[in-house]
Amino acid sequence: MGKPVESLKDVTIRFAGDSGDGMQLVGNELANTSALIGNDIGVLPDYPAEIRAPIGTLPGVSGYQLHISSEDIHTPGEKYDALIAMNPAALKMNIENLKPNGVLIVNLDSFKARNLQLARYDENPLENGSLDKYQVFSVDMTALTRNALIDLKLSSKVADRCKNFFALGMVFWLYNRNMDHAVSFIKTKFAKRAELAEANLLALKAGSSYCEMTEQFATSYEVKPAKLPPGKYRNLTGNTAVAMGVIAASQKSGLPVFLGSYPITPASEILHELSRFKNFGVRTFQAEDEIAAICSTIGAAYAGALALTTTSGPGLALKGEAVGLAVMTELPVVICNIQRAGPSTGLPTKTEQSDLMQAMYGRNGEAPLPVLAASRPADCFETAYEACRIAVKYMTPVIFLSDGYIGNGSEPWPVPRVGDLPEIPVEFAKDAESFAPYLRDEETLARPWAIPGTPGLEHRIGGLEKDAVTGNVSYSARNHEYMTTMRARKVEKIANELPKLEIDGADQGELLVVGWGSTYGTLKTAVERKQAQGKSVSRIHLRFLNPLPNDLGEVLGNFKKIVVPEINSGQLVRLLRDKYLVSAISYSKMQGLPFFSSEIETRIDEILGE
Amino acid sequence: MGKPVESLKDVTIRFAGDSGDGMQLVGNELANTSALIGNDIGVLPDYPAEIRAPIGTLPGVSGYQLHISSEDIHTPGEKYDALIAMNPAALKMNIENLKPNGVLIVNLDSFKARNLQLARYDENPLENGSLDKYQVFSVDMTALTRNALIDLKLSSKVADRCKNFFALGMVFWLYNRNMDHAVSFIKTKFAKRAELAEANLLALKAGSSYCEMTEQFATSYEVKPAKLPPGKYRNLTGNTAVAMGVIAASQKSGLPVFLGSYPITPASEILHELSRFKNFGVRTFQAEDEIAAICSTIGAAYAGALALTTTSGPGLALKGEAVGLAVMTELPVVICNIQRAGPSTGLPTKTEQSDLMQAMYGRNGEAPLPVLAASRPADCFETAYEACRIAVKYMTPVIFLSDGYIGNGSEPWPVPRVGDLPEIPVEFAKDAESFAPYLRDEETLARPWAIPGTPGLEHRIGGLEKDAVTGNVSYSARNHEYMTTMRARKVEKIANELPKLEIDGADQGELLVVGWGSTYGTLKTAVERKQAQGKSVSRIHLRFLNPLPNDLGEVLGNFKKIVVPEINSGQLVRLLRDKYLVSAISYSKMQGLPFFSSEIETRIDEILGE
Amino acid sequence: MSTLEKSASNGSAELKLTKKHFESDQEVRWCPGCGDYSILAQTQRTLPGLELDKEKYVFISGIGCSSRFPYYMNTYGFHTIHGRAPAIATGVKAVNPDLSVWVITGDGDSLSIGGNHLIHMLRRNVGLNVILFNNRIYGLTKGQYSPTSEFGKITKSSPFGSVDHPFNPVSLAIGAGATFVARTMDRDPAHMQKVIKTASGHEGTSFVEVFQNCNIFNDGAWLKYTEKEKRADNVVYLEQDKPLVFGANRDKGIRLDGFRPEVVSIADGKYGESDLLVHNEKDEDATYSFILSHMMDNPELPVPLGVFRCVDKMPYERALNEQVDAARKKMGEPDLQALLDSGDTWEVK
Amino acid sequence: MSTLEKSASNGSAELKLTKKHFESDQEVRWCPGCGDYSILAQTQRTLPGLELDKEKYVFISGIGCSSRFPYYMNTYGFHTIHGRAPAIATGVKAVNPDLSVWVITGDGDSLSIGGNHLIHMLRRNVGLNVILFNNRIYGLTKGQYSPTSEFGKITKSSPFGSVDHPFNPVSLAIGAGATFVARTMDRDPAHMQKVIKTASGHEGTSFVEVFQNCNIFNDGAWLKYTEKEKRADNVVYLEQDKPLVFGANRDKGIRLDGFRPEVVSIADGKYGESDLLVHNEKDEDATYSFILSHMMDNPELPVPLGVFRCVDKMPYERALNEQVDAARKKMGEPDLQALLDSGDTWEVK
Ligand SMILES: Cc1ncc(C[n+]2csc(CCOP(=O)(O)OP(=O)(O)O)c2C)c(N)n1
Ligand SMILES: Cc1ncc(C[n+]2csc(CCOP(=O)(O)OP(=O)(O)O)c2C)c(N)n1
Ligand code: SF4
Ligand code: SF4
Ligand SMILES: [Mg+2]
Ligand SMILES: [Mg+2]
Repeated sequence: MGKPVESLKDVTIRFAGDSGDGMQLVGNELANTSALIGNDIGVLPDYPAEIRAPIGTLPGVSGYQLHISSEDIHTPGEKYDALIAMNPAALKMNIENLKPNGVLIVNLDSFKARNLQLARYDENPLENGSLDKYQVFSVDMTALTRNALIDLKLSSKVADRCKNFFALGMVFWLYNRNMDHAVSFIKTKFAKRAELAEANLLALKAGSSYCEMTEQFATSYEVKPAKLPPGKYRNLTGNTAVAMGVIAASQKSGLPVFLGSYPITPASEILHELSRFKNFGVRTFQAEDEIAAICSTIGAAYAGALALTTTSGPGLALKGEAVGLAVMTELPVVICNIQRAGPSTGLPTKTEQSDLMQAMYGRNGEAPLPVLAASRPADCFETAYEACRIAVKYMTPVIFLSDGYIGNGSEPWPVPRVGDLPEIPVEFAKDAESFAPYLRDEETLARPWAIPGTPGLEHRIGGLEKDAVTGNVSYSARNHEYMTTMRARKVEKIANELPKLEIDGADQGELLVVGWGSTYGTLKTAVERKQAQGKSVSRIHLRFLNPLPNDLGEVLGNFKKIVVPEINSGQLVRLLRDKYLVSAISYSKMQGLPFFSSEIETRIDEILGE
Repeated sequence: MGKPVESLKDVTIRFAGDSGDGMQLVGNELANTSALIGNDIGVLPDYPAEIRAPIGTLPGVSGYQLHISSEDIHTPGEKYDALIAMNPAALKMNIENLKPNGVLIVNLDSFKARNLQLARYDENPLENGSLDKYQVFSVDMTALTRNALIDLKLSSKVADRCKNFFALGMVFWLYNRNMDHAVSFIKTKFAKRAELAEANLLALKAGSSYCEMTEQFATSYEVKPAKLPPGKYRNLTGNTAVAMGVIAASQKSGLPVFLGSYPITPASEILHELSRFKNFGVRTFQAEDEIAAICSTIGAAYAGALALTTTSGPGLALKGEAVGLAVMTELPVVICNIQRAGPSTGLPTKTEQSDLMQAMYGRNGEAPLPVLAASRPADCFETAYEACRIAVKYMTPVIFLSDGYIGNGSEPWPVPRVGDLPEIPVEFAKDAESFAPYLRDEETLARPWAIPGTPGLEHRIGGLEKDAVTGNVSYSARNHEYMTTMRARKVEKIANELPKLEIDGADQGELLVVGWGSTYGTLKTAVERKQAQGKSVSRIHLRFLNPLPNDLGEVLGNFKKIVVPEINSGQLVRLLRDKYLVSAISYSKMQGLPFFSSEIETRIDEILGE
Repeated sequence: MSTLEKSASNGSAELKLTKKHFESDQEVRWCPGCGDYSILAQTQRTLPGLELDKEKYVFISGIGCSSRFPYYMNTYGFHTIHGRAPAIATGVKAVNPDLSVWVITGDGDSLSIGGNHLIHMLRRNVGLNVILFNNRIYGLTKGQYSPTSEFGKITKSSPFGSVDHPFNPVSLAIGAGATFVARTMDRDPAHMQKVIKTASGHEGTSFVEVFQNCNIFNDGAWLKYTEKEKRADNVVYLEQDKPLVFGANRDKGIRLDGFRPEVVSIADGKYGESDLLVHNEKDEDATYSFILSHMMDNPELPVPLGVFRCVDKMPYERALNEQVDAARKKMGEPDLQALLDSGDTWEVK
Repeated sequence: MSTLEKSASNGSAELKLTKKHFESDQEVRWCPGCGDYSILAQTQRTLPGLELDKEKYVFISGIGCSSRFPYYMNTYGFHTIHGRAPAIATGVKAVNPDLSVWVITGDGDSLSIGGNHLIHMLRRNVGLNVILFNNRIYGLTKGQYSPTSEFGKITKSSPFGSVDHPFNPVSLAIGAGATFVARTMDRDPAHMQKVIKTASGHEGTSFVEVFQNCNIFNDGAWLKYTEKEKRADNVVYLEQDKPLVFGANRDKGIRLDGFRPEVVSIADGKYGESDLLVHNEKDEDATYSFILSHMMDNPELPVPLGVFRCVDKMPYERALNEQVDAARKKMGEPDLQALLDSGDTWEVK
């Protein structure tokens, strides 16, 4: 390694190739390696539509973007420092966001007439000077990989599949990453197919050696470990974090998990994850549709399980009627909605925050329930855990919101100690003497949880309005008004136990940025940059969208202006304007993409300048 | 008729009896007779739960309330001038609202131990002085009816079923109604069963003669015809009016009606009504569920029909996902939601306005659509017609809201002349040269309606985001933002053609009462009373809830205070506060019942006095 | 493994249960004369004879007149939403297989809006007992045609006659993979009790269709079978290993011509009992029960009552819970901290 | 009355249609090797041979890989929402019975979320042509088990094996009252074209199951039937009035033992063709087709391909529109003013 090593604060790398090129796999592996050596990371897997397109076409391009940093970061980066493009289509789709003078590594073999045509290039971009502002490295990856594997006597089809690891090897060299983790990863992943394990290992090493040997790269770079708070870390996606959070809540509460779910992008991974933990007593039921999914969940909650259902927007729409039943019967059901871009089928693999209003109001009648949103992949753990805790404490359905961006995205997660998790005490009703199905706990207004099988507590519940004590059907006008009020009050009561809002910045000033959900990282980055420039801007981020925190009104009142950036047409902003009569401004983006912090910064400047 | 006749401005009469006693039938007949002689009327049919309860019990009581007036009225009245109670349970459930000194007619035979017990009376109220403040007329109706029919040799079971007409006969006498209409009604109704026709006629006449002959009533009353605007009138319920409105829209537009529906209280009557008009080309499809109902409707709209679906709250919840598809494919579908008390199954036969938020937001993603609400039974015609017109003009799904109160309620309807109805011009796309599936009309932003079968216009649509011109699937970020904006803007554009708001009262002042939907009559009555007292209070009533009228902000701004009375926990008020940042006050009632104007008046006084 | 095994808990076991114990304090609110009363009574009469404590019973219904049923049973009860009872019951049974879970439903509830959940419950063979109150009408919403109403039926929503062909509920269930299918009727209490009892003992889904009269909106729909005088000639009672004999004088029987059932007289000597179809509810092959189910569609044949089919197949909740047990055995007791700490972790100092 | 009658309109009639005319300008986006390509190609090849103008075709799909199909057909197309295509198609056909309406669906789309609409379409016998792409997996959502996946199947959502028993789609359809049921496969283009053509000519609902390979998530699911070498021994082609003969040497046949099909050799002289089951898709009695449908569940029997059942029954849209016509005839042309003015009206002066 005789070449100079330059130290960088952070770097953003984008792998792009055909859907079949294994970009997600190697991107993810680089993320894990980087996390393991102590970098902070932010990732953005960027699949094409759910359907696989023909090889080499523009819609078939799959991308994986990774932000590696020596500091605490909150986003997967915007413009890339390096782009690895495995074919012309990948180049075309991604070159726009490569920084000037950025590193561009292309797989030269793929720049042939047919592929250029599929990518709708009239001429070869490697030859017409259009890439002059980048550091272009055209590498014959296919040939080099085949060459490296020659002894293994694999078919060229199989050998060619290894070129993603060749590319990864190059990147490892370029950014001075240690290959140990990747080596053991390959060994585990291909444990049952030794020849593939060996092939990929050879390819990986070949990529690295290629850089070492050739004069291609003048410099290599390194990104020092970030100064994260001490502790044990693990890299995980938001969807996995939800699964972990639910299992943790199950273990702490002593309730077995029941998941009723119907697959849907981008929520299916929670079902996949949870279905693996049968030894934790997790029962997963792949239902015939979303309605059966939530209904089985309601049944499971009724029978005493920690019951949840997972879905995305269109599925939540289907569940509306049944959510109302859970509200009426006051059963603890957690409804996880991993949002995607709508309306209708919309853009299923793209992210959006456009189901907040649906979560608040998407069912008949007055049917209020708590709504929580996770802010980052790792926060999915805590928020899902909290959703479970609130559901069983208050005997209420709860909607947990996340989205494709944080559901698929990953980041280092400080692994919690079990002992530090909040308790989730659960007591089923037992005493026939004192039991009445709707007699509420004075503090929480929760009704008792009396599960079938308990002697002496036989009772009937249902979706018709119930008497305030016995739970029998009641057509009384006064009772209906009372019960409607109690259902609302129970939800409002939760606000009493919410912690004081954390204000990032001064607690009064010119501008307050109010966020919720997956915009957390971007908003934090943008606001901190502006604060560093001495701007009077602060930021809060809401986990609870219903009820809103008790101190929110006061906090809002301390700022001259309020802006609410959302990946929708402005939904939280409506709730705030309605409730607090503050002239909060909506800043909305509806492109199926997260915000860039630059966009937020510009908007902050505009508002402050107005 | 030697007894004195006293003239009344208006009178409120309540028939109450067991579900099997035929109270709805005779109540309705009195309504029709009164309407025919030119009274203005307001009615409130008040069924028990959908299920029939055992005879004689409190939950089995069925009521029909009728307000007859010589003036223009807007409500079915509050306290009754006369109550006809066919059994103790009916008495118990209704006596509370009989005015002091009101006329109370009871069917004496039914006040036996068993019935008293079923009604939970410890002692006979006819005997313990508890009814002293009323004019009580205990009539042996059962015996008198049997007696009147003795020649017919009917079983006593059959004879007893006629006692409702005996009671009606009494009321006819008491209020000096002409019996001609009732006679012909009975003849038609029992055309196929001559002995029943005769029996009921005899009972009717016996009831009347009984009053004429006995000394029971010292006085009889009359209510002179109201001074309604000249024209042809007809008495009809809100649900029938919807059916008529849709057929009218069909005839004016030249589009055949397709209704896809699944029965549900209180919306089923629209399905029943429409299914009768096959000769108008109306096709009704009783679907397997609400999802199939709206989906078939979407298919019918796609194929070029005037397509609608009818339901109530829980059904609307089920339709959410499909409504999103209609938004995305921009097809004209009318969704009629006849609201009932929720959440969940709630109180299916009771009224509520609690689905406004669901109509606005009850589906995934950003999926805006026009929302209209009818204000009175007769207005259901015009509003349903308008919903159809808007749907086809703007190529958009439209939600039409009504509720159980006006859906079941009836009032005199000035029958419109077909020539006076607004035109509904429809042009299907034909020209293959200029056709693009999402090329919008500049004025309305509507896309073309190109129905299958048209040569040369073959194209594909669907729930994925579409390209702004071709309608092909598009994953472009910018296109998604553009299309999301266009879908919203199209709905907003409708506001440009809304008439100026009609302000009842001064156009500025202390207090503005803002209403929507079925509260119309009550709010009008209450506000006019307060105006008569010189209070500075005005009133507007919204038909369009989305988009809100362009001049609404200005109108709101001209009042110091704003109150929004709603039969829900405050839904429209949220939309107003959010949009206009006005501190509008919610006045909500959630008892499954309409407001009483006295309640509104009191609230107005309170607010003005604050 | 049977869900009906005696519970060892300190339940109501000592008590000798009677019909009274299964009557709740709620007033029964069906129309006088409604067939639902009989189904309720037979259920209340049958359960005390089964070996389970009262608190182990859960009655789950959808929406409809019939679905009010749980309110009247002094057991656990859940009156849910329209059509969804099978899905909700599946959740209950999956979590607690020891419960005896009953699904109460109507022809609209289970065959119209709830059709999908019904067929999926059947294919999964979830251990639920389904009682379908078939009155061939929507009772609660006051008389529209249902998926079992006859083609051409005139109702409130079909003034010119329905243009829908009806389902044959038993054929549908068999096509969906049902392991237990039976039929009984409101007007034959003893038979109904027997069927309910048999159904409760089946380990997978037991599906029982009950001919139920709605005397308000569809009076007499089943008169041909329920009237004492006509019953003998129009109904054939199924008994295991017995030939299909019927008729007031038990002089008629069902014989198969290929796979087409036909009525033959066993009085005139041409055919004897040995020529007749012998009932075998245990036949693994679903064809036999499918043939029986279609007898309903041929007005010349009597309608079979009793158990059409009763075969063993892994029930859903057993397979599910066996996986949990096996995983526990293989992977050991759950350790949450170990789970959280698993995967690639690193330490920041 | 047939929906396939030549339209008299000024359509594309003069043009001689070819496969090319049915190809849209959209890039086909299935995985290379996916069985969907063949189904698309056979459809595009078959339609030009039918007697209908191009604009009369409507392809309506739900959601799934398969449901992308309409984008590739240069006809009217509607890619709707998951499971709902039959309901949407019913609306189209009810309004315009002259259209040839096709429902394109997957095993998840039609048998999981869309199961209810499927069975109701079948019982109503709506004049739609259904092509069910059965790959026994959820393709689009990347590989979960579907309602046709085998018990015990290991997938992303069933790492310990699925505990669901699968549907037999053909049995389900027959149980629901299907009037036309057929099966073909992606790897037999000629057969598929024949089946598609036959299906399009049926007046009620035609239901066609296609064995389709998902080479990404469930590769080889149908290998036993699709591989040229194995096909002859594992598949029996159904032909009207022909005995069920199969085998590479056409030396085996299907005989009925009671109503249980069994394989017999017709080579060794013990049985001849006359002992075999003779195919009769016209059999009104559904039992015969039900027996065929269950051959799939017995690994010792070959799987039937071809038309199982094809019988006449009033289709929904015809009955519906006949009512409209009859009402028009009886009540005369609609007069809106008269309608509004009807009932009890009175005049205020
Ligand atoms: C989502 C929803 N749709 C519709 C209804 C209205 N509804 C209630 S019961 C019923 C049908 C009842 O028929 P059935 O299941 O046969 O029961 P029955 O009353 O005849 O016993 C309908 C359509 C409802 N309650 N909920
Ligand atoms: C309401 C809703 N739920 C779930 C999904 C996710 N989803 C899309 S396709 C699909 C299943 C596809 O399986 P199948 O119908 O067999 O089609 P294939 O992809 O195998 O052709 C699912 C679950 C969705 N799009 N919409
Ligand atoms: S309406 Fe019919 S089914 Fe319902 S309770 Fe009355 S008789 Fe029974
Ligand atoms: S995932 Fe399977 S079904 Fe879908 S396109 Fe690919 S091969 Fe075909
Ligand atoms: Mg019924
Ligand atoms: Mg599939």
